[in-house]
Amino acid sequence: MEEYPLKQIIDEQGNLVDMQDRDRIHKELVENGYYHMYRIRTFDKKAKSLQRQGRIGTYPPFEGQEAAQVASALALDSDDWMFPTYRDHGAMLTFGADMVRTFLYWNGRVEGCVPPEGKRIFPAAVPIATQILHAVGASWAEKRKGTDHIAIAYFGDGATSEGDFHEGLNFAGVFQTPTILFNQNNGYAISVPFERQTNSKTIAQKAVAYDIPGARVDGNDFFAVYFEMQKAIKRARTGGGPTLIEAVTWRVGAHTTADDPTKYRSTEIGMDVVDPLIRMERFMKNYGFWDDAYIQKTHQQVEEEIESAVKAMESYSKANVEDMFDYVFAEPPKQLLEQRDSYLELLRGQ
Amino acid sequence: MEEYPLKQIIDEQGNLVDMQDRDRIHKELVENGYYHMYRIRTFDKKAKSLQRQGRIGTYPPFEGQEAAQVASALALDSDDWMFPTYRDHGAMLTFGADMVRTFLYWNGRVEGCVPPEGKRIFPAAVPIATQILHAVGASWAEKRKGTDHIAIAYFGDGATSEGDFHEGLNFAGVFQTPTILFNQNNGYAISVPFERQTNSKTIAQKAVAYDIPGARVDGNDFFAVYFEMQKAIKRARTGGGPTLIEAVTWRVGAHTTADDPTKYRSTEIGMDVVDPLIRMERFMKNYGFWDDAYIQKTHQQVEEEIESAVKAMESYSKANVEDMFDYVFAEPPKQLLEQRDSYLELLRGQ
Amino acid sequence: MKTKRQQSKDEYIATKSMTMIQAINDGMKTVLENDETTLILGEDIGKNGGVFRATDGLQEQFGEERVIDTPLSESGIIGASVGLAVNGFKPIAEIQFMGFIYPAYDQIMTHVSRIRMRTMGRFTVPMVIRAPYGAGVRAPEIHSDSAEALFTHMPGIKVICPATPFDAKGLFISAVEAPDPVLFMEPLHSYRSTREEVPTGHYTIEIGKGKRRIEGNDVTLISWGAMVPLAEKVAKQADAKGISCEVIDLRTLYPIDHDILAESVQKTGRAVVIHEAPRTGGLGNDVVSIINDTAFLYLKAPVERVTGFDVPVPLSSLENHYLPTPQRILTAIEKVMYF
Amino acid sequence: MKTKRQQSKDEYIATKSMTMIQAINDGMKTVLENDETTLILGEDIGKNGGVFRATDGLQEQFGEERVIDTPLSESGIIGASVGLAVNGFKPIAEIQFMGFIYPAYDQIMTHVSRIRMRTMGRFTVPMVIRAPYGAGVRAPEIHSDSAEALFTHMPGIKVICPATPFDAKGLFISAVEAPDPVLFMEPLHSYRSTREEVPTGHYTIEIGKGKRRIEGNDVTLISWGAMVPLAEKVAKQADAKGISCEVIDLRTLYPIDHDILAESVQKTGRAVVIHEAPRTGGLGNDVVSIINDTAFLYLKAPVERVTGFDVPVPLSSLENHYLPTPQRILTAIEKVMYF
Ligand SMILES: Cc1ncc(C[n+]2csc(CCOP(=O)(O)OP(=O)(O)O)c2C)c(N)n1
Ligand SMILES: Cc1ncc(C[n+]2csc(CCOP(=O)(O)OP(=O)(O)O)c2C)c(N)n1
Ligand SMILES: [Mg+2]
Ligand SMILES: [Mg+2]
Repeated sequence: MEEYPLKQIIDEQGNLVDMQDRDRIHKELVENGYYHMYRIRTFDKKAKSLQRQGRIGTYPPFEGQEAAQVASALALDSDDWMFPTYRDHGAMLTFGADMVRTFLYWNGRVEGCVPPEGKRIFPAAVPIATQILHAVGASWAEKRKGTDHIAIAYFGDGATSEGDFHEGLNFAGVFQTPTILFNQNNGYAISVPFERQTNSKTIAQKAVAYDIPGARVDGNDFFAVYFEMQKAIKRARTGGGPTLIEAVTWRVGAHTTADDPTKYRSTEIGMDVVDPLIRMERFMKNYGFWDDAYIQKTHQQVEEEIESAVKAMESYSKANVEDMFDYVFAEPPKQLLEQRDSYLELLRGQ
Repeated sequence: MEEYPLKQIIDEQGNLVDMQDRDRIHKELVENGYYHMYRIRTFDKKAKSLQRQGRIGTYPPFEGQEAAQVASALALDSDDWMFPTYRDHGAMLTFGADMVRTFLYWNGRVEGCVPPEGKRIFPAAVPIATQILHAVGASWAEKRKGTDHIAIAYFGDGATSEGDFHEGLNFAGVFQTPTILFNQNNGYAISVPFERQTNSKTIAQKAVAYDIPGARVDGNDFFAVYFEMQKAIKRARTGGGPTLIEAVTWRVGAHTTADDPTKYRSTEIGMDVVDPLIRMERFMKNYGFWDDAYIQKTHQQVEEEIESAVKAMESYSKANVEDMFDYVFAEPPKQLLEQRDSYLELLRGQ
Repeated sequence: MKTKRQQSKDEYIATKSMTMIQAINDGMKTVLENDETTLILGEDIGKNGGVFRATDGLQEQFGEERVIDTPLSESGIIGASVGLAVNGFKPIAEIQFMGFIYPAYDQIMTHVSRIRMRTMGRFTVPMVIRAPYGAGVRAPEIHSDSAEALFTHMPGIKVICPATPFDAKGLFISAVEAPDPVLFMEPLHSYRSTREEVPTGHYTIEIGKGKRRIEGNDVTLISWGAMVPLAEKVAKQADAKGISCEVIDLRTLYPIDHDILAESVQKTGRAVVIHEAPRTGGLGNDVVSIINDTAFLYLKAPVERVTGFDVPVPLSSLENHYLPTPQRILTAIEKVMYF
Repeated sequence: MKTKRQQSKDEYIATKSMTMIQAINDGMKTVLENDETTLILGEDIGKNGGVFRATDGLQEQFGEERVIDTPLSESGIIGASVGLAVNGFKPIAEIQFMGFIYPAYDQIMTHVSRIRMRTMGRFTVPMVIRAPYGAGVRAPEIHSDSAEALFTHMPGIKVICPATPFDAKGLFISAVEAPDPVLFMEPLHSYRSTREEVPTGHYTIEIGKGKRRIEGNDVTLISWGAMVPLAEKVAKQADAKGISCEVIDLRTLYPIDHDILAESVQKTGRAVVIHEAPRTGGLGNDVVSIINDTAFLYLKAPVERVTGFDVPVPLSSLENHYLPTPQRILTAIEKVMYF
């Protein structure tokens, strides 16, 4: 649909598509963007390697989606709400999630669902598309309180086939909630390519069904995502309601470490997609933002952070059996306490 | 949206909007349309009066929606499939449902769910929007069998807010099923007006989300509905996939006989809507189709049919307790047979 | 936003004769007045006041911001309520009939009931889901389901089902004030069947406590919701035959009050459970288990269950055959008496 | 379209050593070959062969028209299957994990299970819904639910849960050939845990019949799916302690085989039910009721239940604490022995 052209700020060679945008791009933004993309890329690599070594469980890599995740997260304010999926720990880390806990989550630890105090980051939604409604509800609450905080819901291309996607966008439209409906169209839902997920050529055009603004951006272009987010956020904060953003990106690797993509896509597919970090690097070099010293420092700092997070994860206290019982209710039923106590007693007797 | 203008063939005065359409309108179609509209209108009146007298249960009238229901049903072939809601017994009767059984349904009799042998009419869906997927599945089956039969799903404006509406249209789009997605936008979902049901100005535009054809027609214009249906059906039969049709109409009365619309809408609202039967009558008179003798005969015939159907309904054999048990499974579990037998024994003992 | 519920807590200022639906309406009014974080949302609950008039007058009094007509979208209602609840509001969501709760099942099962546990209490979603349930008013298909067992088997949500106007209001207010999500089932058959004196102010009834409605020695009848008046009626009939029945109203279906069951069945040695939902998988089986666990040595006969049959609720012409009847209950009572 | 299943019916031509997942794959191959109305649909079941490889190779062999990748849409899969089934096809729908069946709950509850009854048999929707279930493989959240009790409480659908490769294939073929809808639960924990000789041709196992896996005299252990090997293991441990356990595998969860339970518990006088799902509302309660109904006078001790706790399945680091353990089962066995 010509109504939803793919928006770009920089092309794949890292050149500005429109030189007028040069002024909008400041050093701080560039360095911040590069830093976070490099950071979560390194995290992702580490997580994959830990998984291979059996040091964490099944893990869903986000390689290739760093620009979309970092730019969208950086555009938020710290009081905003984030409702991620299982693949959005890149966005979560950028927005302030704890790295140790993020590793813990992928090691089957419930502590990984708990954000740092004050951070409004929901635990990753596993049932597809369900979190969209939570974001709508939470941002509706902000509107009712009269704040200008917003909520962002992350979801994939596959998620757009679920009923909750539709009910969420419809609610957002009807109640004009300050919600960013942020889609990462990474081309696949496990093995199903986007062309088979829906008959529509774009996800952005689905906004028409709810008469809400929709936009389609190059999700591997950090700046395109960032500026489109800014626009949508501004609209949301000023009473303009929700926006659907389709960030067209690419899942470079497997769906999860348990998945074997060679079963369903040839290795050539996607070879032409330019890595969002390389694109950023090219841009930085093209426009004088590349500073070897800064880069080196950044890399080193990130590596240290990650190593120490892995250490902390691995020396974390053992999973606490009582946690399984103690957080189900604020006012637990007597029978549940009995189940707990008799099980703990049994364990102690061992 | 200008892409989805309201299509009309005749205006409210019964005049052709475009004289070129004159040739498409033949006596048989006009008389058939009038006959069925009058027939189901009379049925509807009778049902309301029976309900008031306590001779049937709660009843959802369709007054005002006769043109949409009759024209859509008449456009079908007898081998096509119909998936109606609780308010579409007008369409069902037109398509060949049994009148006695239709009354029985509204008297709480399961026999009312059973169509005449060979008629592919599903029982009315009560859970909103669920039947859309059934129509998609049944028409998909026709496509797989290589026939040119199609399926029509009826649903209201409120239904478009449910997840199943979305999942149904998405499936229809992906598998290009020969399905007519026939929406009667009658302005209300019980008490909720269309403007509060969704933020989109039309329902037709929701087709964009699935890249399937959408059309918006004056649902009180028998010919507009009929010709749009023909177009969509032809497309479906020839491999062109599904079509979403929004027939803009008006619920003249209460949601059901248990509903009191004065609670939520002023009596003036909708006063300006011209009754679809009057509109047809005007057209017939304007263009020489009105034949007093035919009309009188039709009226008399309809009244007789309905009186005799009411009699048959009221003298129908008593509800059979065994039916409650005997149709749950083809191969009923022993325990269910035991429940059945001991209850029947208890009844006999009374 | 502040809660001013303390102010009026448990001041039984005055009572009024109310039906159950009036008591529930009054309960909503009370919480809307006392706690400005509460809001009501659902289909047709605003202008229309609900298809049963449960929310009658509330939008007028509290405005469209607090009594909100939603689109026709059950998953939407519950999913949005999760977001509202996690962000400081206390949603009271109406599902028009319990048979229409199924589209929201995923949201309730995977989020409403799990968010506290998943986040170790960091995020919580206290909310009340109101749902009229049950057969016997000649409603159309699907409108008459009794789906309690689908929720009592869902760790993380409590389930309440009152039988009288007084209990309905008191338990409703407790549900709203509870820190945990609550499914509040309303026996629509009992909405207008009786009246009772109900305090007009604020009062609560403890969640998780059953109530002995009739004292007796020979057989314990256990039921909830619309089956309670039926059990009471049959208890009187049995009395006339010389069988003394104790009638227990569970009131809370999760967690069930084990103590009241244990105490009663240890006394009577005989029990009959009565519920509307189908027998297989019905909550009656849980009651049998509780009795097995707590009164095994006292039992003089196998526990009997009188329930809906293992069929979907039939269309209305047969619904009275689906529902437990006095005769079936009496037969069961005699069976346990003369085992 | 014709069914040519007769042709090969119950010819045990040859057997092959198979895991459960291979047996299920082979079962699908068998029905796709024998009955051209069958088709398979679900998420990632085509090219990918399913996330567990259950449908591996099937799309290659039978084409995209019969082995169909659908959009990510569980209600869509089941709702479309209703339409396919009513119009001559026999859908075998895969729900990727049982924890993702909830969005389709409405379609199953209000249509799949009711259409035959509502239309007095005019329209029927025979179909099989396959769903891997259960904990113990360190899967992410929601992937490990055991939701059988939500379906055994749903009149109009049968529920099967095999424990071995041989039973899996035979019961699967029976499910496909059944005129009624069937939920076919697959214990994902057992997919590859053992091998067994499985006939390569067509064979069936009667739905609704349990199986005695170990004969014993003192205590009856009742379980299904992934808990059966655990029960067998503990039975051996108990044997070493001088307690003789009979192990019953229910295999069909609706309808449950009352006779096998009655016979066994009348003999042993003691029973322990073992299942993964939470205790409250779990199918274990139905088993207690059946024993209450059929073996009351034989019971020497209250029936014990060893189940998942009344909490959502925890994240994987604690899932082994959630699941029944040999120790918990042994404790229960000793409890009923020395009551
Ligand atoms: C309701 C539900 N159904 C199925 C699944 C299994 N599943 C996990 S991820 C996934 C694909 C999601 O694709 P998409 O939305 O494009 O997100 P991506 O994984 O590409 O980030 C599926 C089918 C699930 N988690 N929830
Ligand atoms: C899933 C579900 N939720 C709620 C209801 C209750 N209900 C019955 S009809 C109706 C309104 C339907 O409105 P619309 O789709 O516009 O159809 P109309 O009644 O106007 O023909 C509602 C809410 C239902 N039947 N099913
Ligand atoms: Mg994707
Ligand atoms: Mg309507």
